[in-house]
Amino acid sequence: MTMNSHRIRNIFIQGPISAAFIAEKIAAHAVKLNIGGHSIFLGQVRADQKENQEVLCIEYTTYEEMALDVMHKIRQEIFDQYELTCLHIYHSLGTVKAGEISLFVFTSSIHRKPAIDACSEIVERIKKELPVWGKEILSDQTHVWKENK
Amino acid sequence: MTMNSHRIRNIFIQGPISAAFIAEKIAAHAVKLNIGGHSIFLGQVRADQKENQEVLCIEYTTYEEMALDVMHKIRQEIFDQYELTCLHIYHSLGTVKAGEISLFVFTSSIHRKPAIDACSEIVERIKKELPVWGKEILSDQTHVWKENK
Amino acid sequence: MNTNKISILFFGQLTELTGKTELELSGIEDTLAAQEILKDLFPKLGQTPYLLALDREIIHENIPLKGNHTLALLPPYAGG
Amino acid sequence: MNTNKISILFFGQLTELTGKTELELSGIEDTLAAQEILKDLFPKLGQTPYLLALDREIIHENIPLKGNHTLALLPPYAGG
Repeated sequence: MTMNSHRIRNIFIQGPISAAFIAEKIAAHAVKLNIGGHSIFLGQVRADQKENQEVLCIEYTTYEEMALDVMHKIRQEIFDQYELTCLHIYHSLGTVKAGEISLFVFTSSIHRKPAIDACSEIVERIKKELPVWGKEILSDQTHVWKENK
Repeated sequence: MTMNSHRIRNIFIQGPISAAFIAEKIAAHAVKLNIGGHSIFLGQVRADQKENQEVLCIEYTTYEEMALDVMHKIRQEIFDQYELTCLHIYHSLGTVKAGEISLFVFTSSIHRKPAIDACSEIVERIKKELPVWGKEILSDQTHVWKENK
Repeated sequence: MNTNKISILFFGQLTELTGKTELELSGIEDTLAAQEILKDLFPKLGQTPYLLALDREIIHENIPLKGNHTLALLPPYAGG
Repeated sequence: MNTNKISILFFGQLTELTGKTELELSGIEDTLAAQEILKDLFPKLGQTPYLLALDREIIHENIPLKGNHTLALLPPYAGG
């Protein structure tokens, strides 16, 4: 159904995901003349208040072998479920400061609906199923561990 | 609820919306430390087959005074309905070639759900309510008028 | 006697069909009367779906026209 | 006699709680036995929610361990 759908892709990027990187990925789709709609989700690190301190950054770690297996399975199921032209997913590892982007999900389809629905479902599945941990470094240099709800 | 929510903004851009422009808008949000999620929709012109010809480009026109009224009303209603931090909408006028981007909807919120839901609803409302017309120029230089379904 | 001025605006395929982007009518009682006159001037308008916007607001019923107004004929939208 | 080797992996807050990222156990009958041993070694594990992944697959019940395996302890996720 799609090129490379059987290859395990690495989704991890060291440090934050830059706007320039996102632009590059968008621009690369200008040659795909059957695409009518792209849907993008970006996760950004918030300077939340925790224990009377402010979150300065998150240090992300993963269980990479398992995470890539999980992501591969999600990709396959999403391609089976939605008529997508393309699907790209990137997640940061290491330090991402408040205001920086740590997750980039990018779906494309001929008509808009599959791209929109798939993008939102992928984000939910990543939050629930991807073995990634986040150590939130606070302004007093203590830390707390983030937990997805 | 948001800065500038009462000012009528011009959403129209002459020609295609570039990846660099999108990147600039994304990067501008790095200072908003309470944002946790951005949702983006991009509409891209397809090289559809019509009357045995291929769509080369779309020439977009609008009834600008009415379109800005309509967009202002949509903005207000979306801000009333969803807990958004930011909302940006851009639509092309004039010629946009197949593979180029003609619509850019960009929503941001503290948690992801309002941004995702609002973005998708705005796209639906733009397609239904915004007085914009598209003349699809075909490879033999004839044309057809696009109609949203 | 009604001496109002009604600016008529055409958009999209209607500009091709009428050969015009605007024209002015006067002495028009209501929006239905305007539509009838336009159909006489441009018979092809009768076969074409369009919405009416009176002073930039979509209307779905006949509205009396006192004073000056703008009446726009809007064929199906194609934004996005 | 069971002479298997089980690599135990810790992630996230569990690395702090145990002071380790990995260790090896041997002669373990099943995943429940592994969990009991780990709780004896690191009593704080008893108060902490985590999922178990056996050879990179989440498991929800006790699985016998024949041969060599990797057992990972996964505290709540924080991706996105």
